[in-house]
Amino acid sequence: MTLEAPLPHQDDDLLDRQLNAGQLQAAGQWTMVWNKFRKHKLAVVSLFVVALIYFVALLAEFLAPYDPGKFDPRYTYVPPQSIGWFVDDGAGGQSFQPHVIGFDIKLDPVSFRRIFTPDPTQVIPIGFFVPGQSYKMWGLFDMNLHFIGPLDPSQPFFLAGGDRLGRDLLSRTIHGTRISMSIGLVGVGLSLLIGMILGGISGYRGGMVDRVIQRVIEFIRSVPTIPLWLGLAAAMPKDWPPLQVYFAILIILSLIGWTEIARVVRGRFLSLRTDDFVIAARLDGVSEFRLIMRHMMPSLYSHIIAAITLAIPNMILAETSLSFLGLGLQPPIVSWGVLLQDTQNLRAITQAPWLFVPGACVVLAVLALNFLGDGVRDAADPYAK
Amino acid sequence: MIDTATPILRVSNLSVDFPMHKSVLHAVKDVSFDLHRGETLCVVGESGSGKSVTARAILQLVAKPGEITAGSIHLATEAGEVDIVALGNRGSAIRQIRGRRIAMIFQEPMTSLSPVHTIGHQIIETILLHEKISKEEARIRAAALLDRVRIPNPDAALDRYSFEFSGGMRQRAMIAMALSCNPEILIADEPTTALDVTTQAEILSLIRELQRDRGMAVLFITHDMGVVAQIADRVMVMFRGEKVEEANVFDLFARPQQAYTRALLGSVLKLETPAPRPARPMAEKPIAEINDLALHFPLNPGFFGRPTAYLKAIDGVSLTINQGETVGVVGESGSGKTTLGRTLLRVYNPTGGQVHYWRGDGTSVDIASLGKAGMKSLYGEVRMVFQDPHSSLNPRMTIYQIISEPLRTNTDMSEHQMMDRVQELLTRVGLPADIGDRYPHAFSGGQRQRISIARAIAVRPRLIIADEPTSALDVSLRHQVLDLMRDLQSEFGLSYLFISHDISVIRYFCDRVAVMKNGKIVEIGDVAQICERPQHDYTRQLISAVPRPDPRLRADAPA
Amino acid sequence: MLFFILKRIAGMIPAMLAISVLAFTVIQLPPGDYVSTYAAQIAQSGETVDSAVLNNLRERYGLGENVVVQYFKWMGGIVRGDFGQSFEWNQPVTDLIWGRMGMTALISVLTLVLMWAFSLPIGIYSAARQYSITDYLSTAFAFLAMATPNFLLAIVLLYITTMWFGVSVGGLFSPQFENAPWSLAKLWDFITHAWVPIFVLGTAGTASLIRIMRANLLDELHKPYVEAGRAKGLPEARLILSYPTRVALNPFISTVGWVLPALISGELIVSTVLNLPTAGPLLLQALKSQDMYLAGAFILLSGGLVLIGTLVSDVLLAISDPRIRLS
Amino acid sequence: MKHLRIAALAGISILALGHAAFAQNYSQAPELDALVSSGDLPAVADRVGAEPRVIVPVSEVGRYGGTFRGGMVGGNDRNMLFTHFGYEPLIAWDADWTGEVVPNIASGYTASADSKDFTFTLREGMKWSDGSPFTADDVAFFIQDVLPDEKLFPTKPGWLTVEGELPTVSVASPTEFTISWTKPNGLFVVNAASVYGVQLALLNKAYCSQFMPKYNPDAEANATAAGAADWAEHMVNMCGVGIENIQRWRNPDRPTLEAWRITEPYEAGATRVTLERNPYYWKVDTAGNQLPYIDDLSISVNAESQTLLLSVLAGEIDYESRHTANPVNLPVIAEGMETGDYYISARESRVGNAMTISVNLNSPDPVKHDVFQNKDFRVALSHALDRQAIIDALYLGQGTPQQVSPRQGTPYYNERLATQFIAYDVEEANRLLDSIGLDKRGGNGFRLAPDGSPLVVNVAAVTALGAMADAAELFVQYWQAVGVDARFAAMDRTRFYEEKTASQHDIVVWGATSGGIDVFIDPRDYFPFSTESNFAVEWAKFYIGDGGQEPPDYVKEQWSLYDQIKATSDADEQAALFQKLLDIAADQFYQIGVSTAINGFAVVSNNLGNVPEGTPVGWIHPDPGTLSVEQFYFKQ
Repeated sequence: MTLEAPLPHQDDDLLDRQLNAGQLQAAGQWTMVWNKFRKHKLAVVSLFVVALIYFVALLAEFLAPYDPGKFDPRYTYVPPQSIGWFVDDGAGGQSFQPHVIGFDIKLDPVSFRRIFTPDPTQVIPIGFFVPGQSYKMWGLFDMNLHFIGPLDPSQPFFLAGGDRLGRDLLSRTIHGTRISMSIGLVGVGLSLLIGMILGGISGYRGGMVDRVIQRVIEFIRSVPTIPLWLGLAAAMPKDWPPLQVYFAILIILSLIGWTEIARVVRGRFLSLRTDDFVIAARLDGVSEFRLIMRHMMPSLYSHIIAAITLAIPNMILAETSLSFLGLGLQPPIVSWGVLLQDTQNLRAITQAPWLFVPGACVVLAVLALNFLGDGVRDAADPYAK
Repeated sequence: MIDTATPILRVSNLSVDFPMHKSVLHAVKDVSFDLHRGETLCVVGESGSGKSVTARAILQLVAKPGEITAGSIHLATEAGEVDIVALGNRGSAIRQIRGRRIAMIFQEPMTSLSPVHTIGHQIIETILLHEKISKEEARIRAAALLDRVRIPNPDAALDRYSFEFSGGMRQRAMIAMALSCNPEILIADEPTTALDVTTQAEILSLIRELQRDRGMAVLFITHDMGVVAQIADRVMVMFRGEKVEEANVFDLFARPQQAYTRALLGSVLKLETPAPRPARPMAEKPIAEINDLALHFPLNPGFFGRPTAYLKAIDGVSLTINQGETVGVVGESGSGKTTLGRTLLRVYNPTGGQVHYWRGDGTSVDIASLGKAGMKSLYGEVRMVFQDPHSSLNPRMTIYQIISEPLRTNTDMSEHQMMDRVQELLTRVGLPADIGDRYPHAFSGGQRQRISIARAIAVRPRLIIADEPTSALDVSLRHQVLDLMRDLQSEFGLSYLFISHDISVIRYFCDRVAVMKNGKIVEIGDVAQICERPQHDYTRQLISAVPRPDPRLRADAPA
Repeated sequence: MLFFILKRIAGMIPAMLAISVLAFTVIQLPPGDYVSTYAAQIAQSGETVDSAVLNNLRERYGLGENVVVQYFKWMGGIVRGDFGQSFEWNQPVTDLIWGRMGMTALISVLTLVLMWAFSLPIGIYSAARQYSITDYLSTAFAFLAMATPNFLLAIVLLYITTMWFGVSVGGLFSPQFENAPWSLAKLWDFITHAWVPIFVLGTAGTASLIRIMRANLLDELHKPYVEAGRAKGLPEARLILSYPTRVALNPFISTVGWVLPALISGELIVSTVLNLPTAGPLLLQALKSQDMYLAGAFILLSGGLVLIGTLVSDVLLAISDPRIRLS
Repeated sequence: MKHLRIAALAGISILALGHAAFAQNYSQAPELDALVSSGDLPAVADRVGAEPRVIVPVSEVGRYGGTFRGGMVGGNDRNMLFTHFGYEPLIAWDADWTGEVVPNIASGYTASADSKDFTFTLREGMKWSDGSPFTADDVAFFIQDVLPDEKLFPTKPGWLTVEGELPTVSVASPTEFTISWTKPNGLFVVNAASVYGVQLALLNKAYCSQFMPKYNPDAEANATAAGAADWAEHMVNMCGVGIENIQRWRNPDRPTLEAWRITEPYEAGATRVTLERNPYYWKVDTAGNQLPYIDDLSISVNAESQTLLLSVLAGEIDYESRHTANPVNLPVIAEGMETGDYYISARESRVGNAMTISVNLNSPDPVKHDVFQNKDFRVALSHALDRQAIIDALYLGQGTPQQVSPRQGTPYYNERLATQFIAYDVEEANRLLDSIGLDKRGGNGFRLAPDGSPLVVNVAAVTALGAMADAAELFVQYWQAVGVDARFAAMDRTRFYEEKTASQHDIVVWGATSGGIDVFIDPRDYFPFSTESNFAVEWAKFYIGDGGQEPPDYVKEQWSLYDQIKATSDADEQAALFQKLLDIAADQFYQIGVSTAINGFAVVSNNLGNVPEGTPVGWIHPDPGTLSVEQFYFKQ
């Protein structure tokens, strides 16, 4: 019996194949995550939706036709207009001219309500990148260019309808996007800070510290959140300026939000701590700091991103609920929750359903973030089998 | 008595495909074989050979998205032959076969039984499923079955849960369940792989015994040629989904026809004879001396008061490792051997004893009581190779980053120097030098273990603690890795503490061996002496339980 | 088992104390107190109050004392079953809290039960038939339900049921049954009213429970014991229901711990919108008017309710999972 | 507009006795017939007494029966019950609030020439709801025993005190008593006819005295047994004691003079409050039918006004004007008239303006103090507002631009006060602001204070009162347009009150109060009168003797004018004095107004009869309490 026969083994075969394939083996963590994430089609779509929403939040002043506070007493509860693209050019043909149709306004003497009848003869030409109300972009540059607006600024232009003071709901929703989405982001940022530190300590140190932190987390999670939020929100000094209230709300939301992130971080740390590759790194003589930052954290990033993505919608919903109860943000700050206070009125349901537009935005944003988070979570560990 | 002329099961041209992302994996390709009553057919092959899929296909248990794409599986019944492939994987026709005519036992006794149902519930359910008898009768039968598989106190055992049993007991219960409806065929899919070697021996003899009693046909799936040699009547060798060779067990071991079979047998047999060793110096110079080392974990730690009991993972171990020597530690699961290895590097802090270590410069330190800084200076000299090459390499770091990490912390090499060094190391462990920018997932288990070894030898260590470095590898790879380690030993004058459950690997690789049980060393001595003339009962039991890859040693071997 | 329960109850005591401290802190935090709120209120109707009178009131309500002293007085009362006085309603808190809390508990528990009743089969089906139409539909429903703010759903449903189906507005009973003793007719009336809040409260939770059940079960479905069961010849439906589902149920049961607080929180908003005779509207009002003992009692009791819920789920878990019971 | 007269001319009883009706002509609700025939209830003639008040039905004699459905909102909405069913003063205002005082519990009264003594005559044989006789002793019990008690009445009602002095009472006979002060109380009758007057005949001596240690030695022990802290708390719980106490609607055993008595009490946690007919009610219609027509009242308790609105739309409410009848809801309510089977009944608001904008003249910030005290600053703010646009936006064009002033058509209307500075004139506003040292602008384009520091003006409004907060948001934009760095601060009510009571505010937007008969009762909008005079709370505190700051002479002159008004009962003289007072207010231009008051409305079921149209509404002349709710009836 000879042992000389070369052993055709799968291993060498695999290596050959891979050396020729060239790409896969050089794929780093993020490439792997992305490749896996890409398979979740809804998550990819959601990623674009979320990006779009944050884009809107970033460029709110420019994208909104008007300042959120601008009112027009003639147009209280005006229904939404739709954009037409062609107008009769008078010679029987059509020419390209984006426009909206103006209204014939009558006052109903019984209900004291304005009746808006679209009047096709009132063609209001609109344009893109038109000059309008001036504003300070990000509080820095004076600008007056708006992405979309009527060519004649005195003409009515309400793509999403008007509210009870004749304010443009589209502009308000766009500005509300900034507040609501940043509440989510900054709030989660704060949660992340607390959650990472406490969760990290809890998971890495273990023992007594872990037990104490775990009890605290369990306790916080067992407290019904809304009464707690209400109490804390009611505790806010009422003379705080809106911006301060905004940050206080953030802190309140984060006070509870961090537990979920801490749980994820701790869980990962606990399992990582005993993972062979971490022990191997320790036995390489790696310093504790480098061990955590270089060897453990990279395995956490994608989980943390998933946790964040899933936490943001909760923050947004929480803000909405608090504002709805009148204990969150207050006018003149415009957030989706503040806007939704208007829907508490039966008039919104019966006569001005467009006031639910911010609600649709909440649903869309939360939906997109949830799908995104789902996708990221599934893709978070590309090495798992 | 038994009709052995006509096969009870005829598998013809069976193919099973798994559609992958962009390609199709042909897990089983055009495989045909017969199974006769009263015989044991061993299907042997390495991981990925398609042996398990073949076994599952017979019961229509191929997991999604796998699919039987061609072939037939004819089962002989009183009413003539039934083609199992045609029955599909749902419906009562196939269910009438599962469990009743063909029963199956699985590799993982730990997870193959439901954790939330009693053993009795699961066995009785099977009986009631296929036979119209009362619950009481079924219970009596189940108790008898447990008794038959030698589970003590069978009636009480019926009411216990699987997690209350040891692995061997669970596998016995599994077998009892499989036998509950007197199946004609028993498919055993690596039933002993997860078990300790002594338990494996018991289970193997149990299966053999039951088969004789009942005249069952057994289809036994395994990767272990030792097991094959011990239990097979006929052997079918599979490789990458295809049948390579089928023969009588004695013929196969004596005259393998195919190159693959020869290579496979060769790599198994190679381990049977100890590797050539470098000559030992006359005067042994210790590199590490373990003295009465202990590691006790407190059980039920309360907030207050002292724990009432301790888990004695290491219970007073003394062992000396000499320079250039390979000391093996062998033991079954739970014996404390892995813990011992890790405690030597202070992954766990010992609760008693000393570990004297003589450094390269001749000074000696006590690892057991060394401070953080002291330990840090040792990490370059004492290295570790882990069992699982999948989990011991950080999937998020490149091969270069992984291998250079110890260089970074233990030397002051420049990045450029490290790059050169890593290439040199890769070449040394038999890998291409240009793979530094790749990630571990691009490599197979054997390759990863080489990378692990490259990392271990990166800083010119003196002592390497190798914790089962070959047990996750296929048999054909084991001696390659061991030979590499051997070469490195002579090249760098390394000492090894080699931990393994596999006595054959120990015998192949080690100079001396310590046998551990329950945290204690029961016997220690020269490898040859321990393997040939074990003194301690336990050692004897351990060694005799190892199935030797030689069917001629069997009682029923033809003269 | 008894020992297990006793141990858990003993473990609840520090948690309950912590909740009491928290509740007290929350009600103490707002600047001002009930008396200043009261002053604002009566001033609005045209009367004026001088500060001496207000100080009298503060003394009478014990508001001027040290916070720690107030806490211990409050706790001391609670231990004797006295939750203090509601300033706004001029009634002992005890008189008005049980009925409302009872309704809250009733609605929450009913919702919880119904949530389970719906999410279990859907989740199981969704997992067993992964990537089927039903699975996609239930996933779509789950995400949509999780994304819709409760109160929006409540408003719209309230309007629809009242204006289109003629169910009397909000509440849990028709006027003729509100103060009537329980009877079959009243029960039916309750059911016709209660489904709206239960539906609103339950949707989001049902959705996430479906997700959880589905994920749990998917984890279990590929465990070897399922294959072993299949190899025994068990029919597929029976196999899934009696094996992996039993195991997947365990993490599901322990969700009570977080479902209940979420329910109670959600109940607060929904009941305000739907005008339910539960704790929500009273608590909201009490918090707004700084009726501290009333608010404190509600917060304390909802915390207690959650603890009890968790205890129940622990016990259920122990019953269902021998691994927990026997270790 | 009807000519207004203050009826209480000095020394002359203007009230005649009610029409005497013949006992045998009285009839009663059918549901009482059985009780009478079984002997559980005396005959109707015995119950209504010898001289019941005869109510002339608004449209026709009604029919008995039915359950009235109403709604309350929020925590402790006790005043819904008060304003609907609790307005039973000794003497009452007529439904049109012409200023005429009509007999109610008392059949007549006389006032002494010096306005120090007021003598009331009660109805013979009148009874409490438990059948016990109502006599002068009941009123005397309140004035002698209850009012002076520090525990029961820690805060004495202002209208019952004259410079801190409480009244005395003398009982001449069971049907006659006199209330007296040592100093004139010229506004007593006006107050006594308002909601406040209900206080005088609220308590049944026989029932309520049992809770006082003075009358019952066991009172304290009984209180303890009932779980109350002391006898006073127990008595408040059982008797209500004060008109606005919630306990007034809790105890079904408490005898009352009202048309309905409580059956399901109004407690925290209650979802519905019910009341049933008072079989001893002392009013009859012109046909001799004992009132009320309606059998029962069933009032739902709502967490939120929108659910009540929904009930209204669904036709589940018979009368609602308190919570949902505001301009915001009007379009919805109008649209739902047919499905809800109700109509919209106009109600007239008699307040001085739709809202008041009060610039804090007592600002503690020295810079703001000087700027705010400058009348030109306030004039500029007034000119900066486009009132018509604001009215269009907030009130759909109802209302005309006006400053805060008594209403046109009343003797107190002051044209200069009402119409000055109402033109929308941005140029003039800028000119004025430039002229008072606010001509320098900061980096953000807003005006700087004279000392060069930024001048930030916070405009506070209560969020719960939607219109005020909306208005404030609009004002801020107009003021920013003339360079004033105005910022909107939404607040909750408690914070709002704390801030303005401490004079910490800059500008607050709040509702105007009195604009008609009631200007004397609460003239807070015209001079620093109470801490509700938001423009000068510190001066007002000085006036009521609660610290504060001493005001300039023109304020003191207003105070002395008001004292003169209180000292006389002559309506013409009072009006003349008040015009003088208003001239000073006009000179000073304390507050900025926007629009004439916006009229309200009530939603009334088509099935509900005898509901008058266009009646005036106010807190002290509550709707529908002053409309004789007892003669409302269901047509089917």
